Amino acid sequence: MKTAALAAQLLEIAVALAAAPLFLGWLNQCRAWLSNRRAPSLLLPFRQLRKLFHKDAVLARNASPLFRAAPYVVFGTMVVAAGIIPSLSARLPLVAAADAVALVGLFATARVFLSLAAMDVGTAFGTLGARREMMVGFLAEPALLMVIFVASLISATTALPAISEHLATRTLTIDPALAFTAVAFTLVLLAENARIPVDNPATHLELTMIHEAMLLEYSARHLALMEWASQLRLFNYACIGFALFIPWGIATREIGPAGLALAVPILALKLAAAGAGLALIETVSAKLRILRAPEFLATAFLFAVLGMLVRGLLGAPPSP
Amino acid sequence: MIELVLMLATPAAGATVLAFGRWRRHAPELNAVFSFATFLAASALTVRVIGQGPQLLIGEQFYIDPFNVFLVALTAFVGLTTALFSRPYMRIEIAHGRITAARLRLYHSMYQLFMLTMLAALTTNNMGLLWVSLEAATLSTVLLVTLYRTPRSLEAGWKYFILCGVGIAQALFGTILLYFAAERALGAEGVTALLWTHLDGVKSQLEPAVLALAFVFLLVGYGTKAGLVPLHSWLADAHAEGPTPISAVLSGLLLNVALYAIVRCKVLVEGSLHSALPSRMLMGFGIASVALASVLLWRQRDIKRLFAYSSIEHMGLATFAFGMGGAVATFAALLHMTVHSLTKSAIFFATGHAAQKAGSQRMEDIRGLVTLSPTVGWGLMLGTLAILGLPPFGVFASEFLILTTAMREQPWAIPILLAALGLAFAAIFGRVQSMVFGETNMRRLPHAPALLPVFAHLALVLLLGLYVPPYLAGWYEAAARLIGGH
Amino acid sequence: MTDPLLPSAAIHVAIDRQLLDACAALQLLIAFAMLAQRRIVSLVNLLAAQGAVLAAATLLLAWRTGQGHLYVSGVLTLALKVAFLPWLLHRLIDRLEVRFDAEPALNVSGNLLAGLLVVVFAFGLAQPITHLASTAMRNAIGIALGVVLLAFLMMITRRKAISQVIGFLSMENGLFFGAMSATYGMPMVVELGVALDVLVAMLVLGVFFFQIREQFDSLDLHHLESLGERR
Amino acid sequence: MISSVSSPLAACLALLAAWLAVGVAGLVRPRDVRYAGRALFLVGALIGAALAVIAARALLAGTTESLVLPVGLPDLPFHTRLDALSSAFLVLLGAASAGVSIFSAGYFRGGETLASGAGTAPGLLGLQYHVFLASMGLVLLADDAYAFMVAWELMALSSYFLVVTQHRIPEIRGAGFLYLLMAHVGAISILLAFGILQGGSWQFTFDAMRTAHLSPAWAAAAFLLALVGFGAKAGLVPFHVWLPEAHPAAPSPASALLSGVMLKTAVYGLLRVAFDLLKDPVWWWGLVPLAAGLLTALYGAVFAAVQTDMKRLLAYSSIENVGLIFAGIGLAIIFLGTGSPALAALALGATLYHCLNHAVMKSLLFLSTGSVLHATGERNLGRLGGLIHRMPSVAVLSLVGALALAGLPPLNGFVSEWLLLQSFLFGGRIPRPFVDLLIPMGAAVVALAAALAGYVMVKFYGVIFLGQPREPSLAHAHDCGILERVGLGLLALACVLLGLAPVQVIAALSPVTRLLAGSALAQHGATWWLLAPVPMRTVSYGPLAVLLVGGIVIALTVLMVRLFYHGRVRRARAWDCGFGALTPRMQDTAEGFGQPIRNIFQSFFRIERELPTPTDRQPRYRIEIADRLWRGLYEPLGRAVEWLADAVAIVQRGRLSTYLLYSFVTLTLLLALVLAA
Repeated sequence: MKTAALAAQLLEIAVALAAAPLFLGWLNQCRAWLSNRRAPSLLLPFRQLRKLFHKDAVLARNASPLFRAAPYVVFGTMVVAAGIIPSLSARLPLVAAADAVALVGLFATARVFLSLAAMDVGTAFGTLGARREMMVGFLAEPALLMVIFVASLISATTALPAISEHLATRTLTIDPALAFTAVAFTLVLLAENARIPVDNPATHLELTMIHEAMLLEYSARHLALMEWASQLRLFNYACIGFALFIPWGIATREIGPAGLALAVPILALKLAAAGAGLALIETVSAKLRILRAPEFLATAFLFAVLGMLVRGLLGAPPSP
Repeated sequence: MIELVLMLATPAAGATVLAFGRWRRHAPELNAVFSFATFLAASALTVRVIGQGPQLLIGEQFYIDPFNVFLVALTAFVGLTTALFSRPYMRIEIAHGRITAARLRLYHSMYQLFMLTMLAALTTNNMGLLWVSLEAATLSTVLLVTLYRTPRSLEAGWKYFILCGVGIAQALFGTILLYFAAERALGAEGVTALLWTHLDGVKSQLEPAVLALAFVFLLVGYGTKAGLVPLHSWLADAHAEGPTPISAVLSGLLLNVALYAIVRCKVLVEGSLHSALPSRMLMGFGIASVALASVLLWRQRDIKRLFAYSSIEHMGLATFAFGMGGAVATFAALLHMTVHSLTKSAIFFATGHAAQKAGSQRMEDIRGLVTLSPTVGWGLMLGTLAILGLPPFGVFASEFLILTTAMREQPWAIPILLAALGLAFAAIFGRVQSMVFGETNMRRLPHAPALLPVFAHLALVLLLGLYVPPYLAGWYEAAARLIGGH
Repeated sequence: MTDPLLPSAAIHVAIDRQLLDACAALQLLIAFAMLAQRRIVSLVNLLAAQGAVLAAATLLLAWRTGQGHLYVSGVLTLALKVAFLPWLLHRLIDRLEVRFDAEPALNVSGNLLAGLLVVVFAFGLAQPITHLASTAMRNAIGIALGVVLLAFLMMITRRKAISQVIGFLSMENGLFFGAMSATYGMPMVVELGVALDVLVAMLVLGVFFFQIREQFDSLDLHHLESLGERR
Repeated sequence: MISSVSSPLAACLALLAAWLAVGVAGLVRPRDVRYAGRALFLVGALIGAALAVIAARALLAGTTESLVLPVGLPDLPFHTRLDALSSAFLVLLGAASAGVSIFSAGYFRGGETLASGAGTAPGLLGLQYHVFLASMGLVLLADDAYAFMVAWELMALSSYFLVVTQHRIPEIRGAGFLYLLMAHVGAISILLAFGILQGGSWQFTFDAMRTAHLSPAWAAAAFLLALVGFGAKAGLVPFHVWLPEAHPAAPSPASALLSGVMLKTAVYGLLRVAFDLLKDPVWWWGLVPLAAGLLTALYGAVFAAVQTDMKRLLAYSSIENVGLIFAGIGLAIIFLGTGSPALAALALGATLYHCLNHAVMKSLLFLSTGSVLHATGERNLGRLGGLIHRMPSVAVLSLVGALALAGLPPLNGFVSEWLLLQSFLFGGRIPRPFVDLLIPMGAAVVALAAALAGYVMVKFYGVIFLGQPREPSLAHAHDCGILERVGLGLLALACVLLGLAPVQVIAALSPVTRLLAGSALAQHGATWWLLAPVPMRTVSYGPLAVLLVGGIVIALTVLMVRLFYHGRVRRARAWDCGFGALTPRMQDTAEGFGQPIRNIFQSFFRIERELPTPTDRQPRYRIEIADRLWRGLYEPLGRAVEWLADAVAIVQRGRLSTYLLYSFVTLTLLLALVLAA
């Protein structure tokens, strides 16, 4: 039994590690198609990672140990998060170690280390990127927490698996609170993962870039880890979204090969859909001025709070 | 008996010797010696009273009971420490050329005379003699206030003389009325009719209508000397312009004695009137003093004026407490009188040397005491903190008791008192801090300042804040029973 | 208590009473006169007159009641208040060359009006207690109080140091008169003490005058208004 | 030896006395650094450790005992009492002070204190320092109003002297004055609260107050007065103005004690009054500290983000944390008042836990700023940078503190914030309409404040330790001495342990919650590594597991990268984007880093800018950020007082006849009064 649980846990992590680059690749493909471009291969992210790992690392002369350690920390944090979020099964040993709030904390840790590393070398762009990243972060984090709070008010817990179980097993009802929070979550996801309209992963234009600016000093394996970590972050956010809003299909019963066998394809389906959706949003929306980013996130925060208010006013929606 | 005679005779002898003696050189030491002898006699007397209880001496003309005995001890003690302090202080004044040797002689003899008058006022049993000695106290200090002969000091002295003279005249009328009432009750055996003990015995038979009038006159009269608002106008000027040792004894002792006289009268009047009128008057004066003083503190430029107003404030507090009456409040008032006179005189000692170092009494001229002469600086700082009622100093203890009693007895007064205390704190501390700390501009003094008195006083105040010795507490409680009335 | 005058003949009683009451009236009159008087020299004379009336009343009482200490205080008053103090004042006035000084701005009519009110007030105060007195001139208590308050008023209105002092002394007279009328004077010890104080006070004042004079070469009080709480 | 004393209370008092003795001993040879500055502080550290140990044992043993000392007023001698609450805070005091004292032993070798010529001698400093410690201890042990007030004011006084150590700087004098004034005003308010609390018995022992019966109105008044008094000490908005002035002014160890420990005594006082003396608080009382706390938290965080002086920044962050703590207290009162002690226990647990955490991490950071100050003589963030190369040990240790203060798992800061958020989420269950709607909103504010704390810490750490040195002088910066390292290390260790062993800490704290809220902090689904204090929920948090797995993953990653690829590293110049000369001045300054916050929260500040124009000969940029509350609340107050003084001074014009008139009028009025009566 224990071994099975452990195996499932490892499987989930492995799936996450594999699926994260694929998800990004898929996202980019969709974007290319939507903008009538020839799409790159789905495996392009993998190739890039391999290439980077092979290269020799170049470090700035005044880079401190913190600079070298950061990629590993960020990557490790993201992997742990991936292990905690119930993407395949809700009955894993690690999920007890951190509820949704702790999860947000983990993301914050990653962000802080990323920013510190960016400030380490002391170039203009590094600090600029760190500042902007922290700005986005300190606005997005409360919004994300609010989203989770709404869900936890509905299901009386802040543990993700419990939430998704509760939402999955209850009779299907239209819950305006959840709808509002879903919107909020989407906005947060875009912001946190450096997607348009907040940031543009495909540009190095100093006026606009956030995430890329922080990675300018990184190269080779360090860069690879950073990239992988950010792909994992996107994947994790997606999984959180699934757990909160489309929880069906996550193996909630006893862990068995059957449940997992069913869970994997469902997850793939969800990811495909989500990727398409994100791509659509990114294509139709334009990059915001960096100064407008706060307003964007304030909107997200507002939506989440509205959700909470609605929840408080209407109470639990009537279940037939 | 013998202790009393010694206690009164020593300063009298001192006055004459220092006035006509030939020892110019050692006059300051001689002054201290006489004060020390007085102190010894006073302590002997105190011990006697502790041992044998209240004493009626010299044909009942003198009476020492728990109420005045600790004031006697306190007066003698502060008199001694002030003499010690004035020894180097006056030498420095001469060195700075502010006074001449001849005036120093006047100073010393008048100082002893002043001591005599106050001790007499405290110990006498005869309300008439009480008046006489208080008037004499005024007269003996007037020339001390004008010792420097500067225009300002002359003005201060003149105001002091006129206001206190007029005030004390009212007190005389009050005394007459008291005698008038007493004669009816005691029969016209002239001399004894003004003896407090006798009056106290028959106070319930004294004619209320007369005593009420008498109390008003006595209150206005002695209240003027105690510096109760609105009779206080002389106080700040006199304190600021006289030599510092005199400021110290005026503020530390004379005010106490005047308040003592008022309380003695209050006991009689309340016994006869059976109405809250006297208490109300005292409370009114008290509140007025506290409020006005705490506000006027904000206008002060001169360091000695500053602390003079603080004296008004604290006398007001004590008066208010006496007005509230009751065991606890009276206890607190007595404690407050004690700690105030100790602390305030200590502050004036420190202030005096500070002013000498800066060559000015204006506060913006005094800077960074603690850097050049830490003892003076810390003395001033600690004394100020003590007078502002910060624990663990004794002032906090008495204020704690007064405030908590007021919460129960006179809640209406609480906002005024607290606001006043807050204002006073901000006003005084803000100014003292910038005098004690910061860059310094002080000069060295020709003679080493005597700071033993400062720290001796502060140590006592500290002790009283943390631990009131049982026998002292016993005195206070006995006195409180004596005065407290209800 | 019985009136000590009763045993003697009724006719005398009347005369004594009349005389004493006359003294009281005179006191009041003189007080008013001082309130209205501008010139310092005349003020001194008025003071002397007041002292004289006081002394007369005291001696009269002493003679009638035969209380020994009243003689003493009568003589004391005579010596101090009629002889010595006026002489001293005159001397000072000469030495200080203020013989022709006068109160510049003195609103006489206003003062007299205020004085009138004060006296009425004083009588009102004394009224309830006079009947308690056992003395020959109990009605004078109110007058004495009035004199004291009038002197107070005078001190308030004067702008010259000397006239203020004169006001102070006339207040002392009023007090003695009060003591006399209420209780045939105070106990001897006190009387002596008070007299001593007054004497010393005068000497101190003498010193004062010269100090002030040498500082400001004038005895106007407006020189003495620099202290106080103004910026 | 001491721990063998039968009564823990007596032992604690003895230790406090020992602190006093140490302080006095410093006066023997005040200017001898080796003796007064080093040996004595080490002894003080030992005493602190002993105090922590004894208090901890008392806490676990659940000791409650009281003792009457033979000092104090004749009819009100000092009463002292040791119960769970005071033991918990004594542990805090002892532990934090131990670390700080060891650091100080190395720190007070002159420098910051003696550099300014005749600055305060180390002996005198030691006296003030240890009196400060002892008085804080007495505050925690006092069991009657008089003893409490004495200790309280003594605490303010001694700390004031520490604040004005560098009294030659006018700003510091001003800060000290403001500090003592606010402390005094607060004390007056507390005194009033006690005056009400005795409830007609006129006994000022706490026992009497416990048994006193108050009408609801009076009880509320007492609570609010206490809130004002203790809030003024803790830096609750709007009484916070003194804190960012005073805390930075003190020498760093003193700042550490002020922020780390003294603020907690205020928390202790409020807990004592609200839960112990007023036995059953009314629920709506809680709304006040809750609202004020949330406002304070946001206020502090926002202001911290725009500071340019590293110690001011920390001071504002203290304000933020105080806000969180008070919010927790308010929440606990609400829960207790609405009859759910279990939840109240949860909120209280969060509060107490946060007190402990903040004590250690804030002390740690203040001490590290001290080391930086010693090494560089700079406290302006705009002139620091790149110190991680020059002073690695300080950098590493303060990284722990910074991460903890940023509230990141698996360190301690996160645990208490997690607990606080959990308890906030129960606000929806309160059986009071509308309030149940508002309180979860509060969670939003808490989240915002926490996130801002992260921002602030990145700014703090990044600008000081990372990047390139902004001034050439920084090249001479040196790492701190061994004693400092030990002190910092201990505190950092405490941060880690408090973060990793929450279950044990909660268990230790539950006697306190049982005392205050009548309900222990239950551990649901008990495993030793899984914190699950929330009733009827499957919520849990296992920092150890997170750390473990994370560690494993990282290790594996490193291993694999090395295994499959290589560890080759080349050093080169930082890439300048082809721009050319890349100077340190191109990094963000502190202002620059705070700029987004400044834009977003503009309405909080009063900003004075001085922007260069294109035609300027020497273009310079100056910006000053001021507190609106100061301009809006305190300055008018001061002006009002001055105006009053001027108005009243008219009565004192120096005219003798006027004075005589006063006497005359007084006399006549009183006579008339008598006549009427």
